[in-house]
Amino acid sequence: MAIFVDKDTRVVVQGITGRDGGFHTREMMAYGTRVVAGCTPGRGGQKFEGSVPVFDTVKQAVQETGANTSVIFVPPAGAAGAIMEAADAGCTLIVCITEGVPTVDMVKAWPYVQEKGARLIGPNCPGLLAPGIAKLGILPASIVKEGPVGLVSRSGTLTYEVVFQLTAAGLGQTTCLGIGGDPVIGTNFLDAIEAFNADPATEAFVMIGEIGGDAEEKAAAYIKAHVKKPVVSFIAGRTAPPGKRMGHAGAIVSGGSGTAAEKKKALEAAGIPVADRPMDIVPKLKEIWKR
Amino acid sequence: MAIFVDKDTRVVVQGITGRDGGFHTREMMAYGTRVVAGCTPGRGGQKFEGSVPVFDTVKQAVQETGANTSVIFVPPAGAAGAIMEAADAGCTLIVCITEGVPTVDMVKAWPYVQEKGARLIGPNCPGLLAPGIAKLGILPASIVKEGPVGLVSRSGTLTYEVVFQLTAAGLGQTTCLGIGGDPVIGTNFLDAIEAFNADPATEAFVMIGEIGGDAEEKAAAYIKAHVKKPVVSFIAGRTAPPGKRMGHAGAIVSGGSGTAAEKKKALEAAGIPVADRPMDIVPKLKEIWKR
Amino acid sequence: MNIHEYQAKEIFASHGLPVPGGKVATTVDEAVALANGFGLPCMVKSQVLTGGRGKAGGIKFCPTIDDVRKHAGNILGMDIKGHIVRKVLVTPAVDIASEYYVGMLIDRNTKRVLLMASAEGGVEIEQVAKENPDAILKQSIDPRYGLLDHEAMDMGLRLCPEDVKKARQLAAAMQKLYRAFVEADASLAEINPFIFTPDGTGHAIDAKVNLDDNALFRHPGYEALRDLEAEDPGERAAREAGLSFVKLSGNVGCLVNGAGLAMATMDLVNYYGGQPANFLDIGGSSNPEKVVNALTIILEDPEVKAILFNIFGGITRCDDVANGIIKATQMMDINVPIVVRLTGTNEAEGRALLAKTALHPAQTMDEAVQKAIELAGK
Amino acid sequence: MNIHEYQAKEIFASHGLPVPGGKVATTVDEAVALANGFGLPCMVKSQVLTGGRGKAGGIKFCPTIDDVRKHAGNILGMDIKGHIVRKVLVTPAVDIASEYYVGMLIDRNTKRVLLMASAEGGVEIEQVAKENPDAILKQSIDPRYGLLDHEAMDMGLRLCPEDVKKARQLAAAMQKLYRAFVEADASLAEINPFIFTPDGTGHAIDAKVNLDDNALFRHPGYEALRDLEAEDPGERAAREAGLSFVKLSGNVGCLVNGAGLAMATMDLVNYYGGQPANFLDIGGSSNPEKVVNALTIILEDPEVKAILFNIFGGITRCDDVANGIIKATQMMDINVPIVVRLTGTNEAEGRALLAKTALHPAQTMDEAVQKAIELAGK
Repeated sequence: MAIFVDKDTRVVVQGITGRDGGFHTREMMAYGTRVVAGCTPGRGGQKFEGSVPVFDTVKQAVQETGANTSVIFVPPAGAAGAIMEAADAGCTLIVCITEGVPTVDMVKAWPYVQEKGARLIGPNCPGLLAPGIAKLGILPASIVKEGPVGLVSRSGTLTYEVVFQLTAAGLGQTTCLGIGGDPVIGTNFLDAIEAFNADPATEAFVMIGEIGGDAEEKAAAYIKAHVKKPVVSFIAGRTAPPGKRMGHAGAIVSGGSGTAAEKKKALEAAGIPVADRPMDIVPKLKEIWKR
Repeated sequence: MAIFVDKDTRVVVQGITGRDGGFHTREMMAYGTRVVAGCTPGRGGQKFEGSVPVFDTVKQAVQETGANTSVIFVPPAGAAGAIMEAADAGCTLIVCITEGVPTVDMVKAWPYVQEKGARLIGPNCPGLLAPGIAKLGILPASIVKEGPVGLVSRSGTLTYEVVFQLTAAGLGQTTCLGIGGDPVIGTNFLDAIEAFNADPATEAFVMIGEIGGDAEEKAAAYIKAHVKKPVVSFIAGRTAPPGKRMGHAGAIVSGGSGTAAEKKKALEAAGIPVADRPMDIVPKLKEIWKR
Repeated sequence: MNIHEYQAKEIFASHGLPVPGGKVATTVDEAVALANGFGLPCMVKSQVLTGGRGKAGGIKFCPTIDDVRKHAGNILGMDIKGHIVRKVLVTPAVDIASEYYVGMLIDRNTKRVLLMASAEGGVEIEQVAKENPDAILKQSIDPRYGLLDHEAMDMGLRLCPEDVKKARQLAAAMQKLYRAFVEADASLAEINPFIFTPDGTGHAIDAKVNLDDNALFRHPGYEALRDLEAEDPGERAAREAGLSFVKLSGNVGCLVNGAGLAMATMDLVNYYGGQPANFLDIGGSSNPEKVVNALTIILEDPEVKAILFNIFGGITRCDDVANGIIKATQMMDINVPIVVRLTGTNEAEGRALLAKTALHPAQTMDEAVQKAIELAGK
Repeated sequence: MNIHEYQAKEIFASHGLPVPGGKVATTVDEAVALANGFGLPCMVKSQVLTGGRGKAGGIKFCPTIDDVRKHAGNILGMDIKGHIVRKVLVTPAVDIASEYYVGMLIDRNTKRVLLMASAEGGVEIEQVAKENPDAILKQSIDPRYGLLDHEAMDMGLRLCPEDVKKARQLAAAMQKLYRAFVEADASLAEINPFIFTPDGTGHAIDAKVNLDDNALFRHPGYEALRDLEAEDPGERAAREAGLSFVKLSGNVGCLVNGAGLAMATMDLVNYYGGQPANFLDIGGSSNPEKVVNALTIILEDPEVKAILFNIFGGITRCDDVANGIIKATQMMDINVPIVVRLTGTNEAEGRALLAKTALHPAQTMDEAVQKAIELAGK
């Protein structure tokens, strides 16, 4: 079991003929993900890797192949449009990997995605990897392992670092989910935590936050009120100077709020251990998790 | 019984301090309509006619007086905004009398009204008069009479003419409804006919159409399929030249469609008698109506 | 309000649509000077507010300056369906490899703007709609989101499946046309045809825009687009007086309060074998000045042999209306018979006032119409 | 991207917001000439990308030309929180009867633009938020409809219940600010204060706009708004090289792939008692040129005593990354120790390559960080 995906996940890749889209589609297929279609306007009728049909529009891809999930690798200028196209075509899960999407575009796309009833992950995220089930995005398959731990993170490689440590410690994962580092993202910590809490296969989970916004504080309040499963957290950016964007568009301490210290305080007040170092996450999890 | 209104209808008049708004509010009150509030920005705290409190916003009016219905007399530039304000404040029935509202404004306001769950009548309409219950708008109270006939019309004075003849023939009305002559209106023939069909007090009804659009054709198809009550129709504009707007923004034969002849044909094909002259409406109704 | 092709193209150009250069000439010499400026070949296109200009010989391709001189000379002053050509648009000619129709209008049923497009460009869309309705693609535009990238691109690809670059140009043109439609408060906007040259570049080579009269108040500049010369003098005077008036060809002048009742009155004149001279809605007021304006406009028409007032006094009282009509007729020198039908509030008082005048009173619409036809025939 | 007050005002003015005239001077003589042009009294306002200019003496009221000369002289070259004043805005002074705050930002929770306004204008909104949060009115803006008339008017009336004309001006300003925000792709837009003069006319007398870096590609003109002089040279070089870099004050230069891991690396340096010299995300590539650029930027800082690579090879293979680092270091003349931590795909191969070089390998983040701190301290 996993969150958001299952064995019926049928993927259309938007931007499959691009360099990154093509590379990661091969990786997804190599992991066994059912990539049933690609979409690039003007490339309709071609085959990707000799087997995956490419369509001009997502609507065609959905109609012809029964795709229900889109993974998006299109350039930033068209990314929000691609999200809306996927939602309009009936995809119920949309994972947007694209980095650098204008925020105003996401503000416009969000109510559309909601009206169409789709779940959006990202943009500017590594996507999701449910070991043994499906890989949607760019998370490296080599570091994951099937198991009972859920992981949700605003980051990319920091997530890999933590997954690597979990796997090394023998703690496999139900789903590793990168929700992205932009100010406006689809699925947020709260949504992911609700899903992990409801997923019977997930016995414990890890939340990797960072500076900016108050999503971690909101998650803490939710966990305190609703979650009985063991949770450990880590917050990146304790030493980030205020007013500076730390790579991710959303990672910024502004007007004195969104600091790592505030987040740590809120999490600890909710009874969630916060690791000081990435290497402390696994030990802390083992400490509170009576298996 | 009537459609769209009942004894719980509590009215806020937007634009109550204007000349037309004030005049017709007095007329509505004289008929016994429960006008509980007025709204004109900057006039909050005043009293209309010494008794009706005026508020700056519809939200305040609704909160303070329990108004659930708005009648709008504001100038065209602000009319669509006033409709949205009323819908946002929780009014479930909004009657917009204002003539000359830009169509693009109505196109924008419509989904908003729908999302808020309100019913809109108009704009550019005389409103509705349910004899013995309430008068919302500018239909003259002197010509109506309580009774079993429903009347719906795109016109103003032509409606009065027909109501006058019904009343003179002893046929009182459940509700007289003017839906307005603009291309984009809230409640249309179909909505009104559904309501008349469902209203136990309405035993028969009259539909007064005119050139432009295909609302009469759509209504005809609905009546044929769903309505057992006697219906008579009249269509104005048989002699209107094509391409010319006949007063109402929506009354225009364009590209050869929207003609009175087409509408008459569709109505008659659905078994609905179409009167050639306004004075033929009452006799035709009596002819098919076995009371 | 209908505007000319060259004016519609100015609106399109301001929204980034690819419109070929062009300027308007009112004389042959101006047209020749413009053609010399733009270079040859060029088009000379009559600017009249009606369709079918091409069929009528009002649009000509000019490979030489002599052609410009000849065709501009023929076209200026030409009568196209009753419209006299007073201006020609001189515009560079482009080679046409393919033609498309792209148009938008208000869809009453969805209460939205409807985009229509067809690969059968250059012919009237009504004709395509009749002969080959499946050739017209449609997209209803949600006003909350506008025409979305994928909606426009889907249309573009369906119109032009073999060439994604052309599909993109069509999609971009549709999105720009939508912005132009909304921002200009149009009720209709058409590019017919949108063409591609052999090198694959798209151009909007013809343009039609109708503007929403109700929205002119927020576009003060658009009043200058009105072609006063092309307007019927009566309709112009009525518009300036705030009256809703349409000129017809009969002899019974009609003054009615309310548009629906005014149409029904015309229809009834026709029903009884008469010919209405006009549609006129004088509105709800009993203001004598408005009645004077309305009568002046109607009496400008020498065909009018009788005048018919059909007034339903609802909120307005009939005695007030009667006084307004009496005052107005006293202020003027009128030598056609006037029939007045007044019904509604204070009907008896109104008729009593009329009884003291030379006006012919009537009680019902039918009586009034029959009387007016009879008087017009004398 | 942060822009100056005068640039923000240009954006505001183009959206119809009532901004007083004003121009920028870089010398005292220019300031005097501008003041003579605008007339007295006027304001001389430092243009630096930080708040608190008033408190620092960077904004002065000038009743006379002598004042302009004196204050412009003092302000030009002034250091405000580390920002050197190179430009002053000279703008007519207006009498202030009342002041309001109006601002918009992206609300991550609602995923919408949030309008905030307060009758406590002229002070920093963060201060109001702390001391008197109820004084801040908020309106979440539905992007499908924009800021609606009644929403803006409701805010205007709550800010200014005693004067509907002022409420209307505030409402109009909010609606224009929203259009400016969306069309300019802002991430923050503030008018602080929006003032009324004693005669009741509203003016946006201060302006702050942050632009969304992700959207600069569709505003080619905005690149010219960037104040290159105000930018840290390293951050500027990094931006031009497509790298995400923030200068800090420590001595351990950090090169990390991924923003989250880069922050975590900085934090770990700090945890072990060291001081990171920077934040730098070199991204997922193993391109030696990118590594050269990154190293060049870091080594410009004379404080840097050791360099720490922390690379998690996920999709990118560690041997590729190692080769990239080796090539880059060979192309340069580097005399500080370099610690390289490589983990992930092909980790062993990567470390084998490094073993043949003078680079200090490390297996875990903790080991690498501790080693880098130790080497920096030598």
